[in-house]
Amino acid sequence: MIIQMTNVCKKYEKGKAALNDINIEIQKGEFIFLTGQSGAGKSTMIKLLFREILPDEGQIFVANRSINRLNNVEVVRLRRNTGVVFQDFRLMETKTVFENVAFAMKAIEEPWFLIKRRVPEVLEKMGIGDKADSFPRQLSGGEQQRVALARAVINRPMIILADEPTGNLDPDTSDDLMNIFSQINAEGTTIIMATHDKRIVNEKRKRVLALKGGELVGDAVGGWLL
Amino acid sequence: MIIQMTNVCKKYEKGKAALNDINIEIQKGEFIFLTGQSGAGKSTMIKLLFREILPDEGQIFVANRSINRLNNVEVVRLRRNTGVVFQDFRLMETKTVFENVAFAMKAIEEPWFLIKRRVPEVLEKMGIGDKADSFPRQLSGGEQQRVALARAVINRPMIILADEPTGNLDPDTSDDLMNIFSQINAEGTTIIMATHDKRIVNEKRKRVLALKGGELVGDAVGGWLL
Amino acid sequence: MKASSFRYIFPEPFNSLKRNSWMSVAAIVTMAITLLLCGVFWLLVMNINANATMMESQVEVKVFLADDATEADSISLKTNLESLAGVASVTFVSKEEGLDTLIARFGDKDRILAALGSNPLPDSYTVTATEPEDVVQIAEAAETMDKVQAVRYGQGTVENLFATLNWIRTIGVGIMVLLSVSAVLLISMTIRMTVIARREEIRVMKYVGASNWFIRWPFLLEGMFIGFLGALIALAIVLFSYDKLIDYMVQNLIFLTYISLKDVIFQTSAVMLFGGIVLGALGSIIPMRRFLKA
Amino acid sequence: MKASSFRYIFPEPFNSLKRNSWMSVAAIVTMAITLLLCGVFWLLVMNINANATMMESQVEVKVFLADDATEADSISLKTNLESLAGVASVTFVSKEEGLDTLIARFGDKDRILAALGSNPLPDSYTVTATEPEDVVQIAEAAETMDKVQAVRYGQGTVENLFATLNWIRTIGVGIMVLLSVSAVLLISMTIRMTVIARREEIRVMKYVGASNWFIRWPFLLEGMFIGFLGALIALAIVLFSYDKLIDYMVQNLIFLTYISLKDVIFQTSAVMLFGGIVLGALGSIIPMRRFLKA
Ligand SMILES: Nc1ncnc2c1ncn2[C@@H]1O[C@H](COP(=O)(O)OP(=O)(O)OP(=O)(O)O)[C@@H](O)[C@H]1O
Ligand SMILES: Nc1ncnc2c1ncn2[C@@H]1O[C@H](COP(=O)(O)OP(=O)(O)OP(=O)(O)O)[C@@H](O)[C@H]1O
Ligand SMILES: [Mg+2]
Ligand SMILES: [Mg+2]
Repeated sequence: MIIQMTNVCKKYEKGKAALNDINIEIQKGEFIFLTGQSGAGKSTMIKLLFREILPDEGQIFVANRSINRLNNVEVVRLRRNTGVVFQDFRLMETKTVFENVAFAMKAIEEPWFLIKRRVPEVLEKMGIGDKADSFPRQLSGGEQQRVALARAVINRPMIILADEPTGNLDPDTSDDLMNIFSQINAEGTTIIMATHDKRIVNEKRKRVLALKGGELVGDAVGGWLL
Repeated sequence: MIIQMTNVCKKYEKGKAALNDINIEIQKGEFIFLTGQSGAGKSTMIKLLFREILPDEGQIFVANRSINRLNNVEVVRLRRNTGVVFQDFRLMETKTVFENVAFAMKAIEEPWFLIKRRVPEVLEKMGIGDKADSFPRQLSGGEQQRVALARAVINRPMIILADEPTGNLDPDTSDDLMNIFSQINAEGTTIIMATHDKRIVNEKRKRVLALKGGELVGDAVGGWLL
Repeated sequence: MKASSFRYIFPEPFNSLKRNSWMSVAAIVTMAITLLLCGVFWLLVMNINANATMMESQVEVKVFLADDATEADSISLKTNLESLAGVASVTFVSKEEGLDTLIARFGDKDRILAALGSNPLPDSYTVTATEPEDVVQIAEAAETMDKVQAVRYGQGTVENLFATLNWIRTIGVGIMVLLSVSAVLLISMTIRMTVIARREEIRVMKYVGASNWFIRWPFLLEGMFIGFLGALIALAIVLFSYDKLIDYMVQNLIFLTYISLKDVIFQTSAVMLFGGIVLGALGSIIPMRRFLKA
Repeated sequence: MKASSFRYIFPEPFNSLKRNSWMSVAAIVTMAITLLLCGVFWLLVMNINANATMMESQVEVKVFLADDATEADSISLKTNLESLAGVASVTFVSKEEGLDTLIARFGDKDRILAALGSNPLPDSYTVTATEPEDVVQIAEAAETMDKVQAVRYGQGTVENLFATLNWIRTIGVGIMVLLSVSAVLLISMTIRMTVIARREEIRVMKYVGASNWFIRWPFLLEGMFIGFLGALIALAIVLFSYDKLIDYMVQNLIFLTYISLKDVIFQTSAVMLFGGIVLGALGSIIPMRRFLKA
C-alpha cells in the first residue's frame, strides 16, 4: 500500500469544504483516474498528496509515512519520489525547456552526462524534441503541457500525480502520452491522474475515483463513473 | 463577411512557420471550430485576429478593415468588439473574479449600475456565482477558465475568439458552456473556437477549419476532420 | 477616455497597494529613505548657508583716524563713510577701546600698558558692509578720504573667509545635486520594478480593450500615492527630529545660527511632497510605455 | 546538498541576470547609486577629518620668558618644556620676531615702531603638542616653571576650534551613519523586489524536489553578484572622479589638505565591494525565507 488517506478533510479559507472525509487506499503500481466536475476537489486531492497543502483533518500516508508532520528534509524526499504535472504547468518562465526539465534532475544531483542524455530523450518521446531551447512563453499550450509532463517523469519517480495532463492536447497526442503513461505504469510506477477526458477513461478501463462536491462518490474499475 | 485572411504567414523568431499561406473567409454569425494537433497554429491564428501579434505576410480584414496598420484608437476599438478566451486564461491575479470580469465593462465605460447587475448574472450563468469575491489563485482550473469565458462574453462583442475554452472543464460543464455559446451565436455573434474536443465538434456539426503544421488542411461543415 | 471613467480609476491604486502589499511596502520604504536623505541634507545645507551668510556679514573694515583729526573731521568722516554704497553701519571706536582689544588678544594689560607708556593707537571707525563683496570697494574709497591714517580689513582673512564659505557652499550644492539626481534615479528604479512586476496585468488590460490612458491612470495614481506616502513618512521623520537635533546642537555645538523649523516647514514640506509625487508619477509612467505599445 | 551540486549552481546567477534583464539592470543601478553616495560621503568625511586633525595639530602654546632670563635660563626652560608629556616641538621666537608678528597683524610697521620706541615684547617659546587635548595641561605645567613671565594659548580660540572641529566631525559621522543605514535598507529593498518578483519560480523549485539550499544558492550568488557589480560601477565612478575633483579643488578652493587617492584606494574599494556583496547576499536571502517554508 503506497498511499492511504483516512478521513481527510480540507477546507479553504472561504466557502465549503473542498474535500470531505476522504478514505482511500492505493496499492503500489496502480493506475488511477480521478474524475469529477470542475471544482469537485481533484486538484486539491493531488496537492495534498505531494504536500503543497496540508489536510485540516485526517491522515495521509505515503509509503507508510504520515505526511502531516514532516521536516524539511523529509518533504524534499517525498517530492523527489513524486513527479507532478500541474494543471497550470508551472514552468519556470526564465528557463528554457531543456533547463526546466533538467532542473528536476539537477535538484536530485544527477550527474551531468546523464542529464545531457536523458532530457533530450524524454523531450523526444513527448514530441517536443525540437523545442529544447525555447522558453515556455514561446510554446503552444499543448507543448507547455508536455514539458510539464517530461519534467514529472524524468526522474522515474515512485508516484506520478498528473492533474489533467491532456487538457491542452489533441486526441492523437493524448493517446501517445497515455501510452507513455501505461508503459511507465507497467514498470511499477503508481499513477494518479485527474482528468475530464471521458474517452480516455473509458478506453483504459482502470480504477476510477469519482469526486463530487468534495465527497468520494465512486471507486470502481471500469469506465467513466459520473 | 466579417473576417477575411488572405495569404497570411506567421513565423516566430525560431523554427519553421507557425502559419503558412492561410486564406479564409468567415461570414457574420458563423460558428467555427478550429482544430489541429498541438502546435498546429490554432492559438497563433486567434492571436492574429485580435492583433496580439501581426502577420509577417498577407492581409487580415476584420469588419472590412485591414488590421495590419491600425493606430492606437483603432486597436482599442477592434479589441472592444472582440471577446477573447485565452488558452492560459490571463486573469489578473490581484483582482477578484468580479473585478476581473467587471474590468472589461469598465474599460468600455459602461455605467456602474449595469456592471453591478450584469457581472453576477453572467458569473451565475457560468456556474461560478459563488466565487465572485475569490481571487484567481483560489479557484480550480475549470473555474478560472469560466471566469475567462465570462470576461469574453460580458460585453456581447461582435466576435468571440475562444482558445480551448473547455480544456479544463468536465464534459457536463463543457456542454453547459457550449449551449451558452450556441445561444450567443444564435443572437448573431461570430464565434471562432479552437478546440481539441472531438466529441463537441462531432455533436455540434458546425464549420470546421483544420490546421496541420501551419497549413489549412480542411475547411468543411461537419464533424472532426483529422 | 471619458472623464466619468475616473470613478473606476480612483479606487484602483488603493486596491492595488493593498494587494501587492510586499512590493508596495518596499517601494514606499525606498521612497521614504531616499526623500529622508534629501530632506536631511537640504536642511543641513540651508543651515550651513545661513551660517556662512552670517559670517560674511560680520566682515568689517577698520578705518583709523589721523592723529591730528579734530572732532569735526571725525564727524565728517563718519558722514562720508555712511554715504558710501553698500555700507551697513559705521561705529566709532576710541583709541582706549582699540587698546583694550589689542590687550585682550596679546595678554597682560598692565604689562603692555607699562611697556607702551602711552597708547600708540589712533581712534577708528568700524564699518560693516551689507554685502561682503563690497568690503574691498569700501576700503578703497575710505582710503582716499581726508584725515584717514590707515584702512584695514584684514586682507588675507577676508579673502580666506570668502573662499572657505564658497567652498562650503560648493560642497553643499554638490551634495544636493548628487542627492537629487540619486533620488530621482532610485525612486524611478523602484517604481519601475513595481511596474515591471505587473507587466502581464498591463498586457491583459490592453487585450480586453482598455485604452492606454484607462490603464495608465491607476498606475500613475499609484505611483503618485507611493511617492506621497513615502514623502509624508520622510517629512514626518525630518520635522520631528529636526527640532530635537537643533536643541541638542544649541547646547553642545557652536553652530552660529540655526534656521528655525517654522521658517522652513512650508518650503521643505512642499518640495518633498511635490518631489515625491512627481517622481512617483514619472517613475510609473515611463516604464509603462514599453508594455502599452499597440 | 552535495558540494558537487555547485556545478549546477554557479552558472545560474548569470543566466538569471541575463534573462531577468530589466529587473537586474534596475537592481544594479540602484546598488551603484546607493554605494556611490556612500563612497562620495566617505571620502568627503575622510577629507574633512584630515583637515580637522591638521588644524588641531597646529594649536600652539606660547611661553614668554621673564625679562631677567639669562641665556642659561632660556636653555634650561627649553629642556624642561621638551620633557613635558605630549610636547611635539619647542621653537625659540626672539622678541624681534614676536614684534614682527604683532606688526603684521596690526598694520603699519614704521608707525607702531615709532609709537612704541622700543620693543616691549619678551622672547618666547612656541610649543606644539602632539595631541591637541594636551595643550591646556602643557600650558599649566609651563606656568609653574622658572623664569616664565606668561603663558598664552589663546584660551577661547582653542576651545572654539575644538568645538568647531568636533561639530564638523559629528555631522560627518552622522551623515555616514544615516547614509549607511539608508544604503542597507535601499539595497535590501531592491533585491527583495527582485526576489518577490520571482516567488512563483521559487515555489516551483520546491515542488520538483530541490532542497532549500539548492534553491537559495543561485539567488544568494545573484544577489552578491548584483552587489558586486553595483559596487564596481560606483567604485569606478568614485575613483575616476575623485582625482579630477581634488585637482579642481586644489586650484580653486582653500581646503588645507587632501587625502590622496592612493592612500584610500584599498580601504574604499574593500569597504564598497565587501559592503555591496554582503548587502546583496542578505537582501536576497532574507526575503526568500518566506517562500521556502516547507
Ligand atoms: N487556494 C484556494 N482557496 C480557496 N478556495 C480554493 C482554493 N483552491 C481551490 N479552492 C476551491 O476548492 C474547490 C475544489 O478545487 P479543486 O482545484 O480541487 O477543483 P478541481 O476538482 O481540480 O476542479 P477543476 O476540474 O476545475 O480543476 C473549488 O470550489 C475551488 O474554488
Ligand atoms: N512566441 C513564440 N515564439 C516562438 N515560437 C512560438 C511562439 N508561440 C508559438 N510558437 C510556436 O508556433 C507553433 C504554433 O503554436 P500555437 O500556439 O499556434 O499552437 P496551437 O495550435 O495553439 O497548439 P496547442 O493546441 O498546443 O495550443 C508551435 O510550434 C509553437 O512552438
Ligand atoms: Mg483542478
Ligand atoms: Mg494553443
